[in-house]
Amino acid sequence: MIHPLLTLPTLATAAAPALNGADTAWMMIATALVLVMTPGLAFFYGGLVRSKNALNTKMMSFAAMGFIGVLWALIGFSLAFSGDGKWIGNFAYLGLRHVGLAPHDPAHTIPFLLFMAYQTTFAIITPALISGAIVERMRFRTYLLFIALWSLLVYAPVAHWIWGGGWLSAGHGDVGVMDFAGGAVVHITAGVAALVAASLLGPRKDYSRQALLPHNVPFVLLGTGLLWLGWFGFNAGSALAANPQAVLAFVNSLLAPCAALVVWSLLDMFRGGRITAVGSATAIVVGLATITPAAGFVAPSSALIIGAIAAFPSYYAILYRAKTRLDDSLDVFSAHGLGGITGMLLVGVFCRASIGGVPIPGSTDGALMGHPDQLGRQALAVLVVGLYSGVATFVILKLVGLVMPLRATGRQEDRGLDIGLHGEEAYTTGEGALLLMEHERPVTTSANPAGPKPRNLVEA
Amino acid sequence: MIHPLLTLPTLATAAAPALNGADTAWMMIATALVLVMTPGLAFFYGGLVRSKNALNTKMMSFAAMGFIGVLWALIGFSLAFSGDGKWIGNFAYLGLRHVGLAPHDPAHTIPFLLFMAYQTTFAIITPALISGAIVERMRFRTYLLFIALWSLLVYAPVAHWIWGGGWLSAGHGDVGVMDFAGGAVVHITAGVAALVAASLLGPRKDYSRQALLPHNVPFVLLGTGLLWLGWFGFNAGSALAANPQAVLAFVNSLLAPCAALVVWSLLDMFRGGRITAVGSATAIVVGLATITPAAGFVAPSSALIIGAIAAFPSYYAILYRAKTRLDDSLDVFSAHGLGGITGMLLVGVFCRASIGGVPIPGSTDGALMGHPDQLGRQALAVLVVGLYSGVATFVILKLVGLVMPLRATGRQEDRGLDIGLHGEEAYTTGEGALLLMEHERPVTTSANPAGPKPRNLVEA
Amino acid sequence: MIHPLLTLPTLATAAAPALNGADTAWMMIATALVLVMTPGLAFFYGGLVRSKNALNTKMMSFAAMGFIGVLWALIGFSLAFSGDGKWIGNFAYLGLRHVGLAPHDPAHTIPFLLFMAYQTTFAIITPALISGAIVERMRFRTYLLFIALWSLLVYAPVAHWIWGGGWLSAGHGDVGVMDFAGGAVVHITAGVAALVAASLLGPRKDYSRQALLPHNVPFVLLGTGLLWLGWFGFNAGSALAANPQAVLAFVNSLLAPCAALVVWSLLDMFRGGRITAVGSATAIVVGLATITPAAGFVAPSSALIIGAIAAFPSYYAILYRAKTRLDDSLDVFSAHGLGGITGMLLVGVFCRASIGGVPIPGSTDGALMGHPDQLGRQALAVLVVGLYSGVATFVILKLVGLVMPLRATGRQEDRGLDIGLHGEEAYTTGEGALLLMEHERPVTTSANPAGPKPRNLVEA
Amino acid sequence: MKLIVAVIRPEKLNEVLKALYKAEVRGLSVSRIQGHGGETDEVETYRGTTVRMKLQEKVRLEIGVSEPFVDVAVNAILDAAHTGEIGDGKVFVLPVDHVYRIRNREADRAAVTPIPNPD
Amino acid sequence: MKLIVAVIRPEKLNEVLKALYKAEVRGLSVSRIQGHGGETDEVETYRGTTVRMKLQEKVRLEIGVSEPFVDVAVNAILDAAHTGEIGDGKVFVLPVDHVYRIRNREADRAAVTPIPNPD
Amino acid sequence: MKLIVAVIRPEKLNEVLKALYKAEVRGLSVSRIQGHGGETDEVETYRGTTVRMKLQEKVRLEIGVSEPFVDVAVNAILDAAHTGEIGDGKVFVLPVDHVYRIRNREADRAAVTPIPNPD
Ligand SMILES: Nc1ncnc2c1ncn2[C@@H]1O[C@H](COP(=O)(O)OP(=O)(O)O)[C@@H](O)[C@H]1O
Ligand SMILES: Nc1ncnc2c1ncn2[C@@H]1O[C@H](COP(=O)(O)OP(=O)(O)O)[C@@H](O)[C@H]1O
Ligand SMILES: Nc1ncnc2c1ncn2[C@@H]1O[C@H](COP(=O)(O)OP(=O)(O)O)[C@@H](O)[C@H]1O
Repeated sequence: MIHPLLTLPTLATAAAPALNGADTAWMMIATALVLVMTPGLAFFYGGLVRSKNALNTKMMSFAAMGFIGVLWALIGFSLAFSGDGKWIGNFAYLGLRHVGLAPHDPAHTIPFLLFMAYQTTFAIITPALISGAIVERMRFRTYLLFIALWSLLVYAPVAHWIWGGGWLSAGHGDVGVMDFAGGAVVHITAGVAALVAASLLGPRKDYSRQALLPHNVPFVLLGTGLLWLGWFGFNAGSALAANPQAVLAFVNSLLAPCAALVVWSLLDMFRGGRITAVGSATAIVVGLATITPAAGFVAPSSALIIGAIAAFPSYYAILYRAKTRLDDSLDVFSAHGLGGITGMLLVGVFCRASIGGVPIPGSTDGALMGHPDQLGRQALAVLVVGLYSGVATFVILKLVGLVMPLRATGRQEDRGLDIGLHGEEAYTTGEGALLLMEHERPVTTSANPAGPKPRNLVEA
Repeated sequence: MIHPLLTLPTLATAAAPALNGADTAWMMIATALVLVMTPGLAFFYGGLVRSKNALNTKMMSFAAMGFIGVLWALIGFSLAFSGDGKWIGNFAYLGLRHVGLAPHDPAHTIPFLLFMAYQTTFAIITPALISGAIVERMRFRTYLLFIALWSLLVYAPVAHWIWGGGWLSAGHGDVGVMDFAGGAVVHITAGVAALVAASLLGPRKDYSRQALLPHNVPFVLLGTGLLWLGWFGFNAGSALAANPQAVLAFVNSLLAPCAALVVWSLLDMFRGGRITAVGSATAIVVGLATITPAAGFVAPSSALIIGAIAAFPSYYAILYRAKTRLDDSLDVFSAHGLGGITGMLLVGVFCRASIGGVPIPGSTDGALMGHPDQLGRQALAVLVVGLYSGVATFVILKLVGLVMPLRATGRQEDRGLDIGLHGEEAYTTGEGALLLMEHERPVTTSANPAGPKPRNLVEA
Repeated sequence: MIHPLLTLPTLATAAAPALNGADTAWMMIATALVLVMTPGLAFFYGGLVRSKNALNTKMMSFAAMGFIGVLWALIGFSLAFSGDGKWIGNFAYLGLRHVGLAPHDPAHTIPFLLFMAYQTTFAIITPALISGAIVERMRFRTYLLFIALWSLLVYAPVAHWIWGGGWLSAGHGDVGVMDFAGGAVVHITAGVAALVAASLLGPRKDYSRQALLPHNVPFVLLGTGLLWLGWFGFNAGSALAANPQAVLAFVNSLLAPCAALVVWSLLDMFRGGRITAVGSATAIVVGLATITPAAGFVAPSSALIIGAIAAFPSYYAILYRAKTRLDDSLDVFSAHGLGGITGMLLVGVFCRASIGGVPIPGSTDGALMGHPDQLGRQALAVLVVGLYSGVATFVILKLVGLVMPLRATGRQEDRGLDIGLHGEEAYTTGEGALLLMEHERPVTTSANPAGPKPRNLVEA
Repeated sequence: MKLIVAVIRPEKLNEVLKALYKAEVRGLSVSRIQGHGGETDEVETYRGTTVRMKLQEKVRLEIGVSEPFVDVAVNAILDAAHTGEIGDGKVFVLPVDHVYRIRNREADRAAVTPIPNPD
Repeated sequence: MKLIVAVIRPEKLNEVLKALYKAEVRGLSVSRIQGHGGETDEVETYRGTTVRMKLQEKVRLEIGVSEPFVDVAVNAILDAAHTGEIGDGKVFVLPVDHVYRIRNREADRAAVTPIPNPD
Repeated sequence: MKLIVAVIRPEKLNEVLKALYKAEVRGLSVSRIQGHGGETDEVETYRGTTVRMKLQEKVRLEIGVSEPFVDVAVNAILDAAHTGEIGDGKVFVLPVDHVYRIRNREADRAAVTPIPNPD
């Protein structure tokens, strides 16, 4: 996302910047596509867990649409995208004040409200990404409080640093990190937070003692399809217009995951002799996460290479992680964290000031073109953002843990969080389900009806 | 949907109105998105029923795409959108005559054919919405006849009244009801028809004696995701252009369901201590249905409030309905009917003639801005449309009931309508399925092959 | 797809053709939609097979996204769309060289890269279509090699002939076949290849001895929904701009499947008394495949007729095929092959040089307008393309069969290809799954651990 | 001790459960099965494939009881699962040598003679 | 009366059903189970997790028959379910005390001696 | 010969399988069932419908063994499936008249007396 002018005082946007219908059409559809990534993620993650936790896992994504959506519109967006602070925005846009139908920035050609909506979809999916690390054991209300705080204390500031005119952003004179669609803002923040959250919560009770297998691999593939579809909005929409850079980001978001999928399949084949479906789904997501920061800055042939490279760290990290006691259950760090890191660094290698004679806004020449300095800036961003997200996530979870338990009870974990925390089952035949009259309804689970304790006939 | 000029004699559209590429692009994609709502609905509804009726429920939506799609293109569209009659259109566009590639109306910038296609998707989903009230028991052919008649006798006229230049529409001098994307035309008509249809058909055999539980909640969530995606086309497409009003409708369609989801979750939490997945899915749909008539007329902050308000009537109506003998099985009235009503009324409260200085076409200031008169018009529309749909649905079903049975047989209901009416099972392993040669194939279900009646060995 | 000027020497594209934002926006979204057809196909096909082969079937589509995507970007695109050869392109665009952000052709208004990406999605889905003919028995690696060769040796040349300026294309002076979005290039090539592949591989072991039933019909319907959504991009995107012809193609892609669905339902009803869900899904796909070559050339009323006609050959071919020994398992030929043929021929009947006064680029008047000559050209293309695809597919498979087995082993077929070829199950509870330490992991399936052979207690 | 194995219609399960509950029979196990009996077959069609479905959805109950409860339980099932239509199902009573309760390893041989008349 | 419990390969079910039909055995119940026997385990991999699948898909038949039909039914199964490969399954014959038909409450004790030779 | 039918908690299956493996018991069949016993019911809510779930997920094992292995197998199950909480399940031991191996038609009557002490 390139907003070189976001750092100008917003009041100075006087010259009545013009709306463009094509850009508006594109950004509406891009926003809709990014929103659909969250249900996509729900299915990607939800298929990977056991059926007794399928709803809980999906609800971690769906609830983010509600709670983070509202919170972001009311506060988060203002913190990220207002003012010219180095560290954080101000409250200028609180409750959507001053967020209207005109473009807010002379460089924009779409209503400011649409920009806000687009950003909302990013703010929603980022904390939802974390949920993959703590599935099948986290208390749901605690999760809601956690992601709400995380969204305000981690996501909003980092978005401000890099995209909102903060200290890491290009215009500010300080650093000039290039992160086209969120390699650092989205994937590194979420990936590192996943690592910390998984450590703090501890592994699932059965982890490494039992095989915890995906209950519905087709759902994983469905999620992958929806994620890829949405990711076109995510990456190509980050140009904020239907312009050549959007096309560049679009094409790269097609090619990089193709390449990642091929390399991952070959790795699968060399290792186990068989190409796996779960692996293929993972490869596509890794390819997409890795190209995210680079999508608008590199040539399509570089995107193929980046996608191919992306497969390696994630592939081996996933293999390694499974042997440890770290129950980052759905490998959020290995897929998104490493994808984001790899991508952010490779931006510094492959980025180009112009491609085929067309200048690329917000970009510069990278290491391959003989300018290694951008690589340094990218590495700095990786470090700083990773560190900040890690520390802040740790503090938030420790604080939250003082107020309420982080984990569901052992019994809830055994029987599944769907029944335990949501009072529902993902798949049920209704057999043995006796209708309860309203007055019988207990607030939580109830014991068997009292009365003369029946002799269990087989006993004494 | 705003077509202030639709009431001009259509022959007067001489000045060769210009096509706009951006608007055309946007309306193509909006149309595709609305179409995908119908499969989305199939999954939303199909997940909520028992597995033995999963296909029948889905087929009620899919068949509407075929039968209503063709019927609308041939007749319905003409009835709704031709001529300047107060009550109904004429046959000017019968069989798509005069529906061409030029804009039909000086206010339009897209081909008339595209407008027709967009309207087709609305015409398809509206009767499909009703099906949720009569799942698991209605005869399929009767359903097809019913929705065909309903589409022509209820949907087309009401669409004409409000959108086609009829007596409730703004330009006609009579009333001037504001219904941006179908709070009355779509949701009230379908919601009230659902109520009537459920009453006339009577409850399912097992209703209130057994627990009838959703067989696949993930499908409900999938349907919700597809519905939300499509609803962006539904609401923001109703501006018929990629303009600021479309963006307004778009952003409101993002925010209102977020708010509805939050409030619904809190209601769930206060009531039962647990946030449910089915509840969350319902909340999103309710938020979307409620914002539908208001989407292009209210400020985003109002959309948040409307979404939040929307949760209450539907939440409590669903709780109440379940205690009655009214088997509106998937709570179509509580979700869509009440959503539409609430939304139509709140338009009169929150609507704004301009937002942030940008004038809003087709809108006016509402009660909150000191002009309560629009609220009256909205209330009138709610009453008239609700009443008309109710009475007409009653008459249609009574007439249809004279020609053919409304309900499947008891045995079909027991074994499931999938086998009984479609000769298929949603999920099967193929075990115990013996291949039948063509000559053995009976037209309907067949008895065991004749021959010496085998002694059942355990019997005498 | 109309590129009348593609045959000009590409160096002559000097006049700096202008990019158009609306067209760019539309083509990005069209490309994304076509990409999502491949996961859609995975679900359409994956639901029709038995659960033990669900992943393998889906992987045949997903793997195409990776392997064909990369191959096409590197080589295939160049072979199809470069140079002015009659039979095949050259290597001008190898590795995406010279494929940049400017339009490549004066007639285009979108970046050449976007054109390439759009074509990539076509190249991906076409070989994936074939997979339906050889599900539940083909070796996966062999399949990958097969589609890779097929893509280069069948798809790329035929695309060149018809769309890339080759001997069948309009501009070349030779033939001037009209194939708007791939009736011949996509559906006939794949359909005939399916026929040949099914014959060469032979039927599944259990074919015609056991009932091989769809394990998940909802997935078939989901796939259908995604396919229809994507097909709007496929057909309307083939105008390469958001122009009236795109709208025409769009509207026709809405109406034709509606009509096919109605007719198919009636045929179902007359034959067996019941409208089936699998039949309805098939009807929609058949309607879409048939309108594909005609979408941008015929009037909407003709599209309704074409859709209605389309149902007949496919319906009866499917019935007939099931009685033969030809195990084209998911009826790829009957649906896509016949759909493509019917559509290609009907183009010659219904095509129009102008519709409602609007001239249709690349089109001419057909037989119904008194010009039967185009019908001849269409018939020639059907013959030539069908024959070429058949012969080439035969040769490729014979050659591949020399290098590696075409079919999975009988045991893999019995236990299912998911376990056998991918080492995964689509749906698993994890029961009886014992974690294996890394050092225990065998490269392929392993025998029971050795050691003192346990006495099986029930035996002697 | 006996093991009662009953095959019933799925839609009758809840009534049977209630009847067993009234009869003070508590422990039992339930599974979804498919059965073939005297019922009419269904014909299904998937594209060109037409099949006769020989199996119908049924529910199988398994109830371990001590002798005095055998008749009580069997009668409860026969009453509650009855519709009179073909396909109602069967009840089998099997002999049992031993029963154990996993929770406390009670070897329930002595347990087969509880107080015969339920309170 | 006996209860025959047979565990067979899923792909053999239809042949077994046909064989039983020929042998005039009508009533039976079928369920999907997973079995462990002498067959080679499958190895599966999901990301970093590699497992050995100890259980294989099997089908379980439960057939209540009167004494004269025991051998007929058992032989029909042994023939139709046979492949000769490891994993073909087992047949158990269990004694039954009583059988009841739910539809008409026939207490089928007298029913255990039908005409021995099937017509 | 006996047929051991055990109902256990799903999460205990793998431990039970391992214990049986150690006890040299190889052949067995497993199925997913739902059970009702002394456990607390769960309450579930779907929109306006609130239900009490009388049934809980359990796993059913069926193991045919010869007499000398009955106690070995039963004890292995009782140990491995035990948590001490309500809901651990039950083990039934049923008499068996005959066992057949489908693969080679071995009529396993003679087979009921293997060497009593494992290898
Ligand atoms: N001999 C049997 N052995 C095992 N199960 C049986 C037997 N007979 C019937 N069943 C089960 O009972 C169900 C209903 O049996 P059926 O014979 O159709 O009923 P009815 O007793 O009314 O004639 C069957 O679907 C099957 O599951
Ligand atoms: N002792 C047993 N008790 C219960 N089921 C058994 C027993 N032995 C085998 N089975 C069932 O039979 C299936 C095949 O048994 P297996 O021993 O592999 O076949 P084979 O008889 O050819 O050696 C197993 O998967 C299991 O379901
Ligand atoms: N009498 C019985 N017959 C059949 N199955 C039983 C019986 N009693 C218990 N079960 C099974 O065992 C499971 C656990 O039983 P329960 O009585 O709750 O455990 P506990 O033995 O700890 O009291 C039940 O869910 C049910 O599946």
